[in-house]
Amino acid sequence: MYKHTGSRGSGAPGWVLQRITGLLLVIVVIGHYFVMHADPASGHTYAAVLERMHHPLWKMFDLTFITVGLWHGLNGTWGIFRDYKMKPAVSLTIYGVIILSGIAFWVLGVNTILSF
Amino acid sequence: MIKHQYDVVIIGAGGAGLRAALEIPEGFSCAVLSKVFPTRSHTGAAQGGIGAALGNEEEDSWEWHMFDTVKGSDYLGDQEATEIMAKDAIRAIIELEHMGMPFSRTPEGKIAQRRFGGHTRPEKPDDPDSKRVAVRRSCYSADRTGHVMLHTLYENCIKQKVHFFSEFFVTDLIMSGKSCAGVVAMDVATSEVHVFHAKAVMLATGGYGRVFRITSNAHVGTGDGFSFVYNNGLPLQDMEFVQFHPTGLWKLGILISEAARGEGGILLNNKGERFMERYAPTVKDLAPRDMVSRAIITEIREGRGFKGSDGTFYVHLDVSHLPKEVLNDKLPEITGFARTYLGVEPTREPIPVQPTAHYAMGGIPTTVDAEVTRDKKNTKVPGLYAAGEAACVSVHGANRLGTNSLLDLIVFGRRGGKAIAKFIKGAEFALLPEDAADRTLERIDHLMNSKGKEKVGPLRTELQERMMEKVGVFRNKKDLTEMTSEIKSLRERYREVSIDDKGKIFNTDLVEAIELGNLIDTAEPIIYGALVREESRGAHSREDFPKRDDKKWLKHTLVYKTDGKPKVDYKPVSITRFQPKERKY
Amino acid sequence: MKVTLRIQRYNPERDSEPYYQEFIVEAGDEKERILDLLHQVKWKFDGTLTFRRSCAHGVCGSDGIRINGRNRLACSTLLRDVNYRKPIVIEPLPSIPIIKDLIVDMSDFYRKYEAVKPYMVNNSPPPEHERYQSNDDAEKLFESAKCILCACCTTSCPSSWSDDNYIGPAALLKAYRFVFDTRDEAADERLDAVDTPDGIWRCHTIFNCVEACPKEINLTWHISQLKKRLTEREM
Amino acid sequence: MAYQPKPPDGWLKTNLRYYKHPGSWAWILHRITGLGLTAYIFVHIYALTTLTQGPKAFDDEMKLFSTPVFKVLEWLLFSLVLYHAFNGVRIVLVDWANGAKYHKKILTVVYGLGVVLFIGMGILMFREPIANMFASLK
Ligand SMILES: Cc1cc2nc3c(=O)[nH]c(=O)nc-3n(C[C@H](O)[C@H](O)[C@H](O)COP(=O)(O)OP(=O)(O)OC[C@H]3O[C@@H](n4cnc5c(N)ncnc54)[C@H](O)[C@@H]3O)c2cc1C
Ligand code: HEM
Ligand code: SF4
Ligand code: F3S
Ligand code: FES
Repeated sequence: MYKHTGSRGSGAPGWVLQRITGLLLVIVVIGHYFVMHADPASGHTYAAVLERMHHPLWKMFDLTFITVGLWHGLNGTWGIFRDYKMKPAVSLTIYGVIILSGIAFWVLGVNTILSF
Repeated sequence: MIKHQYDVVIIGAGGAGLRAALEIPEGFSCAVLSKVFPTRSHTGAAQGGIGAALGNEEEDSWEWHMFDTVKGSDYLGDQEATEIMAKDAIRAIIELEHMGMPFSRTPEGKIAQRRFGGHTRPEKPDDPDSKRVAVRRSCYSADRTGHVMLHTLYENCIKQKVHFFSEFFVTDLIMSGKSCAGVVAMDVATSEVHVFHAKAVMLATGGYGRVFRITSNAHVGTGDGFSFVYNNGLPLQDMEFVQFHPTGLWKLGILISEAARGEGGILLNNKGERFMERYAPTVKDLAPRDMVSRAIITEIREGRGFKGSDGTFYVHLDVSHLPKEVLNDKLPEITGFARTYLGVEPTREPIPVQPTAHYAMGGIPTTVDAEVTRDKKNTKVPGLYAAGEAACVSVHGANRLGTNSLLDLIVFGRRGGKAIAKFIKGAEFALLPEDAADRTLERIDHLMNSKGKEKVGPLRTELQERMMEKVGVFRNKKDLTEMTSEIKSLRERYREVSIDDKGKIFNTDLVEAIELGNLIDTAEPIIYGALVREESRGAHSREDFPKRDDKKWLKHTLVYKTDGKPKVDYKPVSITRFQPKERKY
Repeated sequence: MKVTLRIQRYNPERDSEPYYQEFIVEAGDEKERILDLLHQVKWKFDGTLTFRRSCAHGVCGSDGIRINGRNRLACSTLLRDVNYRKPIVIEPLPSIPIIKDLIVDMSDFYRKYEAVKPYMVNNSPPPEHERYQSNDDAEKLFESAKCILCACCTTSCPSSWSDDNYIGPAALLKAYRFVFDTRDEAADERLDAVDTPDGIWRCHTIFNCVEACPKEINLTWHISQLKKRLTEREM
Repeated sequence: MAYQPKPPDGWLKTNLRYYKHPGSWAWILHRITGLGLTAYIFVHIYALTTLTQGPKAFDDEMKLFSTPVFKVLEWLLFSLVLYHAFNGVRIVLVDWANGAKYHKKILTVVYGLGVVLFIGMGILMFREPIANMFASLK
């Protein structure tokens, strides 16, 4: 048997969360898309973005998007990697990269949103 | 050559072998050998059900069950054994249920039961002599009863950590003087020969359907167990009684369970007549198998069958009038077979059927505790046991009733297991002869090096076709006599068999060649038994002796192998409760 | 009617790599079983062709093989189920070690089956009669109890291809068979056995198993019931 | 055992060679789109950091993203989102709502709805060029 990287507990919470975040994302992502493209300006000019960003609800929306999206995407990615047999060192590295890059980009994104 | 020592070696992981294995107590070693992975054993093919007078659906009693079995056996079944089986049936089924077997259920949550051929009760329960009508006695799980039973038993063996040797092909028994000291087997994966030294050996190797061309039996049903016993100078009992099941799929022999008729299906000839009304006016299509098979062949012979594309004949089994739910819920598997293999839609069209070689009533003679006996005085062979289809207790006599075989497996498999458990506590290992494996090694060596011109496939087909023609549903002296010389010549030609595969790994070519030898060994006592028995009883129907003859023939036959013509001896039938009467339905 | 079989051959005593060999066989009509054609090859042309089989009508589970790229039983696949005008490609089950020709090493498959404790556990003293169970409860088990352990499903699952430790749909189905039996008392142990990194969560509802199952068992549905039961327990 | 069984082909080869029905395609696409979207989210977050560098930096960048090529790419990206989202819902239905019994029907709906929304989004995104096109026809 090879050793696993990651949680040794039940896989259930992660699995459920992946689905819940997915469902949340349906609303958030598609909503995001329509907002950005219903009026071409809204997503593509500094002024429009600025105006939206001053609204706390939109801030919340974007924060949710980043958090949920990153978690879902990276948990999903890790889920993919775990489907393949890897040497412990390889899997540990990948796991580390996923977690660190997740945190890094989350900080980056949050920083952008909160800078308004 | 690799040697093993086990207190118990069980050959065969069908219902009988597995049930016996469950009785071997902790602290004793037990090996179960099977030439196929356990759940691939033929018990898994059984469809219709397993009989017991639970009385869950309507009033029933073990005595009625016993009576039906004795009558079904055409009074050749030993009544002592039959009584044990009918009584123990109820406990045995409940036990299966407790082991986890998933049964179909009644609305109250009890095990559901349905009608089956030959199972009856007196119309007025208080008057045992009143007219008999069909009774719901067959416990079932849709039409996969054998499948779930086999799996349940195997699962319980895993739970008990029974030690299996899967894909080990047993080739011979080891006799040490008058007792059995073990078996010789070949590991199919490597062709390595193993010697299993044991205090007790049980043969649960199943039937020999593949002796015949049209059969419901698996390809591995090659009668190996019969051949081991026969070749070691021990007798085989009542081998002439071969059950032809009336409703095999035309050409293929795949079984359409009696459950189809139990649920209301009917047989029709080419005039659209429900011909069973003429042969068995009271129970009609639910008459016992031997009668229905004869009726079908008679209809065909008298020109009322259907002619198929290849010139062979069949009759129709019609279930199209049954409600869709019945077909889908109670008979899903067999309606599937008709669809898959013949392209017939049973909800609309009748299914073409013909009799198919199905079950061995005869076999290795045993006591009611599955101990193998060697003569008409029932002298036991120490250390050797047999159960299941390979054995002849005999509860089925001249004709087995549907659902009684699965029952036989778990009742006598268990009794055998218990008897072994008792035996091994006191017994020592019999001396293992030096030359135990020699016969096997020679046989393998001969086949691997033979340059003869005979091939397994064609030779086997020839045997199967001749047996079907001459030792089938109807028999007569002329055919049987011809067959005795046929079998001799087949045996000679078998010596000239060569095989293509000379390798060691998974040499199924070699396995099939050895199996062909076993088939020939098994066919011989069938032919000789049929030739000497000059009467018609149950499944054995002689055109030249169409009547049952209780004066001369209410006895079992025992056939022994000799260098020349096999020797035949006779054994009395145990009759306790029911005196022979004419068998009418 | 002539039909060409293109069979993957491999004899460990002779070959270092599997290769393909073509045989032209004679089929009566399009209702012939692939198994009968394989027998024809073995009995007429080449006795070294090696495969498992027993019942010949889809109830024993011996002869799971890959026919034209998908897992099926040789005995339940008729000519009319495949395109027989082109050579019919016959190979052993994928992603499982090959012993010889069409025979694969099933030991790992059986080990996973045993891992879910495939037997009923009920330590309360049994009643004198059967344990009652409603017909509805019984029928919940029937589909899963149909399984003949042919391995067509597990070896068709992409998750098993990428991770041979994945417990696989057949074992999960077996877990369902007992977890949902009202008479059983060991559901928790079985749920533990499947709730591992190589366990049930590696199932991504790909449905290859359902497509492959010769007994038409909807494995994915059964697995989904198990997942639900597990999440209810865990959360 | 005296011999070694032949190890099976690797996952990629097996995957390429095995028969594929709609369900297995759905999974392959879900995987690819999932990975694609995750990669995109990274790029997206990084690209938007220009917001912190003032209006000019951002608007310059947006000029690039407003070119027709990028617009079309964005539209195509939407197909990934749609596919992954709807198929994700299908997976959830399979997991939680007996969807395993009619997953193929759901799949048809998924594809159907996806195509409709994709075209709808296209019209929305390109309504100006489309309107212009029709105007020039007059
Ligand atoms: C299609 C069909 C339907 C049936 N339906 C019913 C029914 O509804 N009700 C009913 O009561 N009966 C039914 N029967 C009859 C019943 O199923 C069989 O008689 C019974 O299952 C035989 O069981 P067994 O344990 O004796 O042998 P099997 O189940 O045949 O098992 C034989 C075992 O012996 C092993 N073996 C054989 N030879 C060797 C060897 N040389 N070396 C090693 N191992 C060996 C095999 O591997 C196998 O494990 C049916 C039979 C058939 C064919
Ligand atoms: C829009 C709504 C979305 C829904 C409903 C959704 C749903 C799901 C679900 C249910 C899974 C689990 C699949 C499985 O376990 O087999 C999943 C996997 C995944 N998702 Fe999403 N998702 C959505 C959006 C996104 C987005 C925006 C991203 C990118 C950031 C993403 C990336 C992933 C990845 C990488 C996987 C792993 C794929 C796999 O396991 O094969 N998803 N998604
Ligand atoms: S679930 Fe179906 S495919 Fe899988 S092992 Fe059982 S019968 Fe075979
Ligand atoms: S193919 Fe595999 S991923 Fe799940 S649905 Fe079947 S087990
Ligand atoms: S030979 Fe039994 S399933 Fe095909």
